Amino acid sequence: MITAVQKPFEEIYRMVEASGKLLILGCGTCVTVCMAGGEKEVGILASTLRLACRERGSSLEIEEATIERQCDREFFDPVKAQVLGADAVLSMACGVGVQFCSELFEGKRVLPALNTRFYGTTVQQGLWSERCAGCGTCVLDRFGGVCPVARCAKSLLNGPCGGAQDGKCEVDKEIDCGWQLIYDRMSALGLLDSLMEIQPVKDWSTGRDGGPGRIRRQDVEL
Amino acid sequence: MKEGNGLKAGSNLERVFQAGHFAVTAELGPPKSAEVEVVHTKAGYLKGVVDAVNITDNQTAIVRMSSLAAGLLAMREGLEPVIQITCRDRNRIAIQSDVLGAYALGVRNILCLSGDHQKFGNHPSCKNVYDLDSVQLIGMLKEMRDDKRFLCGEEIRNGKNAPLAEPRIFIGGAANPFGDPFPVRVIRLAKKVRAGADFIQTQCIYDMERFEEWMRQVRERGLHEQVKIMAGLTPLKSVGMAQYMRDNVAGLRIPDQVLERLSKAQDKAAEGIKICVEQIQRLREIEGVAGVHIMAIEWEKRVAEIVEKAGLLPRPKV
Amino acid sequence: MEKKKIVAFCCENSSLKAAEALSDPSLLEAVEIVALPCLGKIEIGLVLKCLEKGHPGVLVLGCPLDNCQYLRGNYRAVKRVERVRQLLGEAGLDESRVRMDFLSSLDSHRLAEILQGIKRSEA
Amino acid sequence: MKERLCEVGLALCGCGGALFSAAEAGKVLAALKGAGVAVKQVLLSQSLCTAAGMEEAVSHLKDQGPAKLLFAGCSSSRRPGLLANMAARTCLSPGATYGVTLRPGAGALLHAAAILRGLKALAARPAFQTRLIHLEQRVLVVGSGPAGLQSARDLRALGYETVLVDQGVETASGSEGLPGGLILYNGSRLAALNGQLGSFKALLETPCGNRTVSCGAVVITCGAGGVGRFELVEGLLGSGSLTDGAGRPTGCTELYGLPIVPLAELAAFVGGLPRGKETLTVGLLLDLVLDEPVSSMEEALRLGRELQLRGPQRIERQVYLFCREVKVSSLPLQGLYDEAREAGVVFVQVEGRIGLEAEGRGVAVSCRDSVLSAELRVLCDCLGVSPLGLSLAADPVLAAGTGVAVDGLGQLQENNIHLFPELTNRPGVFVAGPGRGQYALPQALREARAAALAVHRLLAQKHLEVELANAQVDADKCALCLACVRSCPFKAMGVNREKAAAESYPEACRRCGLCAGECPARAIELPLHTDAALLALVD
Repeated sequence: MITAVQKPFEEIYRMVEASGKLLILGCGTCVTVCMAGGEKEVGILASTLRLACRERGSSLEIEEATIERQCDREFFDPVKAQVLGADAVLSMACGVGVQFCSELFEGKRVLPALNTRFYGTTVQQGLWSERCAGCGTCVLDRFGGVCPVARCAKSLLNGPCGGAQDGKCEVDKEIDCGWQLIYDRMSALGLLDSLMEIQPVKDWSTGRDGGPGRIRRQDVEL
Repeated sequence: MKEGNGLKAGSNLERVFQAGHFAVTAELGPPKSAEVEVVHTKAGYLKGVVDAVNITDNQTAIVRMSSLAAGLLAMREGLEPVIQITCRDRNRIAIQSDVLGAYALGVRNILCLSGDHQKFGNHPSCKNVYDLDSVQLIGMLKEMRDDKRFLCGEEIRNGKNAPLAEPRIFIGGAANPFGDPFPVRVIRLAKKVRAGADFIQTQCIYDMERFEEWMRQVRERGLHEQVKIMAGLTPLKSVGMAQYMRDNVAGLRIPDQVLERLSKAQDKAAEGIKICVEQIQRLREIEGVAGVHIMAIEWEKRVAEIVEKAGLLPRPKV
Repeated sequence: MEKKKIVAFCCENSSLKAAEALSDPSLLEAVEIVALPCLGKIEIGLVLKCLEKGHPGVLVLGCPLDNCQYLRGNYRAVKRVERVRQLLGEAGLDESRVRMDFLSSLDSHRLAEILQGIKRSEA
Repeated sequence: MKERLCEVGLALCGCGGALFSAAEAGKVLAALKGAGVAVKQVLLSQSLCTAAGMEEAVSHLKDQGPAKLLFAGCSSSRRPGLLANMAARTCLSPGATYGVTLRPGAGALLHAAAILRGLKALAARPAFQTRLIHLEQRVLVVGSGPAGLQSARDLRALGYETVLVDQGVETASGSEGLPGGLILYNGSRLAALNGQLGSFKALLETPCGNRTVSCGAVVITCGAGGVGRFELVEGLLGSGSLTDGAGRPTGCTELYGLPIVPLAELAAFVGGLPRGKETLTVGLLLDLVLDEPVSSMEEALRLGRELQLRGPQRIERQVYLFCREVKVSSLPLQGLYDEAREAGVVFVQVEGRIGLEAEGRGVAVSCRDSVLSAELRVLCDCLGVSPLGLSLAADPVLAAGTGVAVDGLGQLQENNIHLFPELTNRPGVFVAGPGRGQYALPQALREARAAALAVHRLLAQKHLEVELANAQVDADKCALCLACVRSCPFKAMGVNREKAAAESYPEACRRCGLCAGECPARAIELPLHTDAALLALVD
């Protein structure tokens, strides 16, 4: 899933304080699962904003709604009137949802309430961790199912940097060294020999570096 | 510009190795400013004392004078530079371009590094590059030198009919015998050797036993015959510095005995240098260690003393 | 408009029983009691809603830690109240408007003290 | 079932708190009447919190058959489970009962006010559909150590089909019958426990492949690494079965099934043994754990000497001291050791397993004497064991597979007073023995019995009528984030794959609402405390 965290309250407040009528729009998919932008968080943010406005004497009318997904057109139907009636939309979706909502409603100001972080997994409730960097050329087959691009701070393809110690990354002691994980896994799989192969330079053009991504599949195109 | 004596690049460092001498290099940290004098002064301390100086590339991700520029300044002072290139700040385009430029300006040694993560530097919010990793960087330099081609496969020449003008670089890589996972360390060294490294500089060594174990594994694979291994050393100035390095420098181990010895000594600096000299003497006994690289952090003026006490002066003229 | 009271969310198994057993039930008039089966049910949004609706404050009264009949309800409530207070701080409100206390069903006297405190501060 | 005679019955408790006299009850009723409430049925019990008072109340209520019951008593009579128990026994759904706590000495008016609040709440409570949960009369006991065997034997005696799983020695056959109708899966482990109380599906990994055993309840009696410390032979629990145990146990023999007592109780116990034998053999057993403290050794040496020397007239005694290592490192201890030896105490240094076996009214200790390198079997009339007991960490695989939470020390069962001694966070799963704490053998056996009784309390009902007042999931809103599944303390939440949404199991759901509090999609409602109702309260 796509993970996100809420922006600092002050940043959100300054973003929306002059909006007049604001619709806070939640998203019921990834950001609900990562507890950042589901119906509950919409309610919490709305209440907090109302309290802050009252405290600071600004007048902001706040409505709340949550749809299944903000990355698909059809789900917006039930909230169309609400969006059109608002001066601005504070989207609690990931960056995709914010932009898509903005695209759908021309001339409407759509603001992000979240900072979109990464593709990750719920390690345990309250702890999410990155697994994929969306590079567009998956190499997981070569590394025992542990991605060096996403899980090594330097995306090193040919082994760990000198900084890894006790299985932890030099950048953050809370993060496992991706290469330690690769090594452990490959050794458990009996594939250590293949770590000797020199990995050629990577084609980054399939990812962010190749420009905005686009997939076209004619077989499924209508 | 070909060297006709079987040398790959013909640098002084390469010749010292080829002549079978125990090589000595030192590190020279460029200034955090455009102050030329700093390089001159440091170069002055090192001239005639070492076979080459290693110029760091924005070490610990703190902005300093560029490695190439500082290397040229050192060259003017009569020292042979080893230019560091990290993968952190430049992509394959920038690096190849820099290598051509460096060679054109007379640089013959390049040390290829992944680079410290920017998190520890003075611009932690920057975007990093890591287009290549250090193994791939070594491979790229070798390809440029030996195949006379850019990474994309194009020949290194200025036009169809122009002559091939490849950068002939003596290629270095780094190794950390103390990082984890330990078994991967030798694997990674072997990869660097296969990718084309001519010499290897290690992380600074304090834990001699682990280093010897690592060297044993290196010899087991015959790697010491394929690459010149230079043991890295950093003389300790004080107990505080030792503790700081132990606690804050990633991938570095300082055994308690070393700390203890230092803290008991009256003159910490002298003791630090003494330890370093002893280490050199012990390292010379280890089969496969082809030289030492002294990283005297902001302490370049004592390098001569260390090299002398280790009996490595004068440096050979080759 | 009628002046709103502090809302007291009470766990049915502990603080509500303490409230039922108050020797001076008139003290209960100081607050609006909302019974919850367990404080694990309390939601951040609900607490904020109370303040939004004009209640001057919220009391969250659960059972002593490790004494929750539902094992973890009060631990979760502690975390949620922490977040509410953080949100209040961010919104510029006095964090102490939301308070949490742990009462067993026998702690009527402590509840009485809390309620008397509220009465005094209102007077 | 009897026709309901009146709508709401009021049960007033007149227990130790002395809330009510008949006169006071009259005043309360008058006050209620004054408030315009006529309660048709009043029961005034002397002590609802005692068994006798309970029986009286139940029979009375069964006769009168109110549709709803309001229970008013002091806080001690409002202990957990009492109300549910009364509801079950008077054929009322749990939702049709409500309890009010009365404060001693508060006076009739205040009592009436509290009762009024209760009546209001009871009236406001919606009626729920119920579901009949079948309770399978089969029990899975995990671990066949002393505690496991004790539980299993008791359950057999109570008429339950009992399946024992033990990781112990692998035998060729997957399961084997034990005397007494027990089924034992040896060399096997409980890998997963699916389903809910009443109809668990236990997945067993046995030497002959995986087996699924369906059972109504589970008793876990083992910890990690407990295998091999002890071996109790089937006959151990020979005396004193539960079937005739309606009355209180009269002594250690009956209570434990075997004359095994803590060292501290040994002297008194020996004194109370029936006379008439020529020789009385007393065993002292040390090292239930690896690290027996010196103090246990000291106590055993003193006790051994004392028992050996000061026997009653004309009865000869022989004291055996079994231990893994004779720890006499200090001088005073050496002295004690010498004295015990001189008095005639026989020391047996044990290695490996210690076998305990019932024989007659005594217990036979079989072990390997490491000094003689020979197997030994000593028949003891009674056995004193060191007060320190086994304490084992939970087997993490077992804990994960069954969903039973562990405490801060890594032992089964959370540190919560409402669970002690035998309950776990997972309804229908009970614990006993060293996996849940540190216990001396007699204690572990006693708890194993408590666990068996708890199973009996549950399964004897044969069916459970469960109100569908459990947490309700709005499948359209549910994002399947699993927050509820992960956070439910009772493992009462799962995934309904057909609906592609989370689901709460009514038989396990305790209606605490923790899941609703966690749900980021606000997809979970507690029918008794809906969001709308809560909001209305604060509006």
